[in-house]
Amino acid sequence: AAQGLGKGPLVLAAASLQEAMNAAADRWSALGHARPVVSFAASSALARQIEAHAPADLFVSADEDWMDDVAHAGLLAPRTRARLVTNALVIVAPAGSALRLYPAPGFPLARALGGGKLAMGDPDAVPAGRYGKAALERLAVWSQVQGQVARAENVRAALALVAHGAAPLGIVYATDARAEPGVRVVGVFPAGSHAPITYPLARLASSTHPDAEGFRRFLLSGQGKAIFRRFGFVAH
Amino acid sequence: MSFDIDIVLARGGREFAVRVAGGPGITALVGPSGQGKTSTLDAVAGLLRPRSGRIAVDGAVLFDAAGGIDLPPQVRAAGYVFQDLRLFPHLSVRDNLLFGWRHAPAERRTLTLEEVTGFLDITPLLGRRPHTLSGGEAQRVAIGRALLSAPRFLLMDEPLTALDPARREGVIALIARIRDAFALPVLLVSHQQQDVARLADAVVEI
Amino acid sequence: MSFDIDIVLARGGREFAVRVAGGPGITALVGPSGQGKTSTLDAVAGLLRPRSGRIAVDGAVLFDAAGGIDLPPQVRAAGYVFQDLRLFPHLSVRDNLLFGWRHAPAERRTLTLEEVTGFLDITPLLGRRPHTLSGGEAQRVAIGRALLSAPRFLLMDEPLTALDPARREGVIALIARIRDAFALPVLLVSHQQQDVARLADAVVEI
Amino acid sequence: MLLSAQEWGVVALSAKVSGVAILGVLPIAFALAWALARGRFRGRLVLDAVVHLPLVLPPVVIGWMLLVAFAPAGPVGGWLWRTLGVTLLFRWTGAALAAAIMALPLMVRAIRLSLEAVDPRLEQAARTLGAGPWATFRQVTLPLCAPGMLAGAVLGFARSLGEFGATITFVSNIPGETQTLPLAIYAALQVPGGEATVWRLAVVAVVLSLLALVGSEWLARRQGGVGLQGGGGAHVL
Amino acid sequence: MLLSAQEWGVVALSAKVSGVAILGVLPIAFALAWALARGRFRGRLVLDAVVHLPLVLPPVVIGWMLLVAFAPAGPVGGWLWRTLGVTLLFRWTGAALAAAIMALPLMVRAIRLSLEAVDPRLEQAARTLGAGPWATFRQVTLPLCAPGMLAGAVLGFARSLGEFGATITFVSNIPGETQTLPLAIYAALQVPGGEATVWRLAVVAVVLSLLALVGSEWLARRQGGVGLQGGGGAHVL
Ligand SMILES: Nc1ncnc2c1ncn2[C@@H]1O[C@H](COP(=O)(O)OP(=O)(O)OP(=O)(O)O)[C@@H](O)[C@H]1O
Ligand SMILES: Nc1ncnc2c1ncn2[C@@H]1O[C@H](COP(=O)(O)OP(=O)(O)OP(=O)(O)O)[C@@H](O)[C@H]1O
Ligand SMILES: [Mg+2]
Ligand SMILES: [Mg+2]
Repeated sequence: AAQGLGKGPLVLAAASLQEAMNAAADRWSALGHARPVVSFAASSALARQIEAHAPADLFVSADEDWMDDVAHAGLLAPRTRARLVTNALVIVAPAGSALRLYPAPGFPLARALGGGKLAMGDPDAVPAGRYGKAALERLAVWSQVQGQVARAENVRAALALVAHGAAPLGIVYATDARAEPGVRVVGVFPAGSHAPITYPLARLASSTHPDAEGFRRFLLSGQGKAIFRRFGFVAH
Repeated sequence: MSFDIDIVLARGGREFAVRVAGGPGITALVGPSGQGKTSTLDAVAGLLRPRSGRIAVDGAVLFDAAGGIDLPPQVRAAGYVFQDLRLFPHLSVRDNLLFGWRHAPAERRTLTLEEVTGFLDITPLLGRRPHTLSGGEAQRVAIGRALLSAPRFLLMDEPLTALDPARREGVIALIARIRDAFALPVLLVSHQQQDVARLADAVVEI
Repeated sequence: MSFDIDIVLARGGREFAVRVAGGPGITALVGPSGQGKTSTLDAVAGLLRPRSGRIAVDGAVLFDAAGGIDLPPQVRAAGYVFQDLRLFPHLSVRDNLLFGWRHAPAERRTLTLEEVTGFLDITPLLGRRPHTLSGGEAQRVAIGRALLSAPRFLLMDEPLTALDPARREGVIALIARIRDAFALPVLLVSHQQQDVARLADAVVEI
Repeated sequence: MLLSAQEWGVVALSAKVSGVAILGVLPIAFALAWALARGRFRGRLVLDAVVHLPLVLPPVVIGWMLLVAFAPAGPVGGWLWRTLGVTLLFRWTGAALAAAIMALPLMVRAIRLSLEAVDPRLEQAARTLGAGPWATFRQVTLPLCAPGMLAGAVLGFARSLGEFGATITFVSNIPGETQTLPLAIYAALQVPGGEATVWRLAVVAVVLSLLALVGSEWLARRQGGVGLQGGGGAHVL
Repeated sequence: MLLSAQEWGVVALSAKVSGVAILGVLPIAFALAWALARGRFRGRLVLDAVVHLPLVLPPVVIGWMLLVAFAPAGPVGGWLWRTLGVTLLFRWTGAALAAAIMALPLMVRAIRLSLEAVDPRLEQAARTLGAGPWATFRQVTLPLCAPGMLAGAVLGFARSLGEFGATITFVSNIPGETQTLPLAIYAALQVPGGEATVWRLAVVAVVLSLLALVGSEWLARRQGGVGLQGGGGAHVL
């Protein structure tokens, strides 16, 4: 289906993967293949497009829920779903901050906020927000800061709120915090405080591009995962 | 009989019964302000549907409530000089003058642009837009537009009001000539008794 | 001298030199179409700035190019009956009539709404919107609006064209009365020689 | 159709934010329309382009610009905070500001269109009748522009009701404070199976805008079609 | 300001998508404006509300509705595919459709405003001069509406240039096919340190809309202000 677009397979990928996925696509094309065409958007939008039978080859979601949704609709090629990478959740503050937080049960997040807002993805909508809320609940501080949460449209927007001093603290992915000069990581959530943050990958049942499976395997290969590690993702 | 009108008009909640049986030539319609002269002309042109009655011009029935006849305005081919002129603001004077001419069948076109603009003394205005015209200039353009539309009859609603005496003479002569040369029936509304006296073959009080 | 005008006007690329030295009372401005009569009235009202010259009415200087005087229109207090009427479409006839009256200082208000509408025979129209008026009705409303604005002088650009003979008589009598009762200078544009003859104390050819 | 108490709160907030935005921005839109329609100054085209900015740029970018400007450290936000002790960040007032800015170009255009159709001869007539420039403006120009103002207000209100990108970026999505209808709808859309909520809230938004439409039609009728229709925009005869 | 070849492609695509959208939707907008301004049918208000929908609902919802309707299994998409073998999904034509729909309400309002200002007496005059209803429409009504059409086209073009939410939801974000300027800006916003790119692309969008503005002013002037100004919307005298 995707050949009509001219070149490589069409990959629908969560927006937070943009840099890493582009780098992977470049590498793949350097290996002599047609460069995959990658469309970055919110996982929800991409999943709906797949469910509308839009012709695409691969889907990389920012959370398991939307991948499940697509799977339930019977739109994944059998036995092609795999975990591509995982991510970590961190607390950031504006770059000038000297704060240091150790997320543990009952840690003094409310005091650190000092009445300001806690910027994070919308806990009802954005995956990063859901993970963040789960972690704060697990650490029994959610009820203290609940009223101070500024729900952003996506992680990047939450990051911008902190970078511009609109919020003293924010919860974002480690990958996003890495390259933003306006913020500093002041705390890392222990892996056990939330469900694993995974980016599942699968080939779509409608995929017809001959390179699709090859690129999927490349992404999951050691070479592919190394690229993602370069951008701060965790991949084994 | 050129104009054979027997209608009841309704406008603004009032009713007007109008009866005109004009002879050949120019029929003047006179009467006090607000008594339905313009409304009558609108009805003859096909712009206002009478409540009831019948309108015929030169034997051709334009409207007949009983017979279910109501010709659309573009078929009636009235050469209507409106009391409020209604020049097209988006067109030059030339295009205003030729608007009706272009819609007329070639065989009915009896006058040329040059003749009409010459007679009406508006040749220098051809490239202008209507909103730049003086009152008398605009009125002459409106007359010219009606004459050039190859009309089957003329409806003239106070066509001379803004004209200076010399031009008034010219236009009166022109109207008389057209009536005679082409046997065109004319229904003229005017408050000026001397104009009516000079032009009209018949006078109808409304 | 009521009107003391000596100006050069520029409109549409042409220049008009206009000189009016009217006596007291009504000064008629006559001349062929397109020669600058309306433009002159616009200049006296303050709507068109002359190239050069001087305009005074009843000794008060309204414009003087050399002296750097150019009073804004609302201060000049002209009672201007426009050739194109210019009734306010968003206001009822009553509010049109009272528009100037409401802006006039109380001590200068000499006429009442009842007097004016009675004289002009427009009392039944007070609740109407301008676009529902006939030609003659609209013209009388425009005259009434100018009279009610407590003017220092009147500018009347063909104010009688759409009136039937009886109403014409009434308006002529009204204008004459106002001139006499309030010593109001009037500058009248008209193409009707008999109106000019009956009303004008002085005639200026343009 | 039944809404939860919380959803009713969202609806009320949306109506408040949009209403305040439109009423607040109407005079500004009028002033801009006036300058663009009547002004003959240098930089008119630049002003015109600036007015169109909120349309041309993706809303998120506008929200981001607002954030930068109104953040406590930003140029405007810092000043507001120091002098008035006010911040728009995370406040419904900020949502109203975002909505107003997004609605502005639509309102300016509609008003300008009406303004350009006003016959200057009527304004001249008012002047000769003793009305100064300001009275002429209020009693002639403004009422003759009513159709454009009304159209602009309806268009702007509708646009405000639908405003999402700039709002969430600028004031984020805080239930009870900045969570307007589109933000609630967006949240519902992000969750698998949230479609039913989306539909319910969408219908509410449509009903709200329908109310605004009905109100505007009623107002237009009450003015008796000041419009140019019939009145000819000019004068009778 | 230098753009990369790929960025030039984005700009060209944006111009194409917006241009096609506006030209394509103009007649439809005119027909709707006509029906709303002149029609006296039942359901006028409902039609009015439907026209406003793309403003009132968040763009993402509109995009989702388009997706559902134009999916191969959807009501419209299925029909298109079976009869014409065409799909809009993931195609620039789909982006143009989304842009057109988002621009529609703005265009309808502007045109309607102009249409309501057309003096029906001029149309009557045309009829007596031998022009049938269609000729009257083409030679009188349409040119007198030119200011509204132009304003609507400019407004719509600007709106199309900025369209993001409906587009990305409907046709995704495919470089070279559906990645218009706002989508490219979104992409840049997702990358740490992408602000410089955001600014660059934003400036390009503004320049594009400025070109449209200049073009429209030029057109308006060429028509010699057909506008109602001066012409009074009516008739001389
Ligand atoms: N749209 C309208 N609504 C209400 N009344 C109207 C409307 N149009 C005209 N009229 C009224 O109908 C009557 C007849 O109008 P018409 O224009 O036919 O008069 P007329 O004889 O031409 O007068 P005039 O000599 O003053 O031009 C007038 O009293 C006028 O006020
Ligand atoms: N806006 C304009 N642009 C160009 N020319 C104009 C404009 N307004 C008026 N004119 C021209 O200026 C001249 C004087 O116009 P004016 O209206 O003063 O004439 P007038 O003496 O009142 O004529 P009439 O008796 O026909 O009303 C006319 O030739 C007219 O065509
Ligand atoms: Mg009449
Ligand atoms: Mg004149």
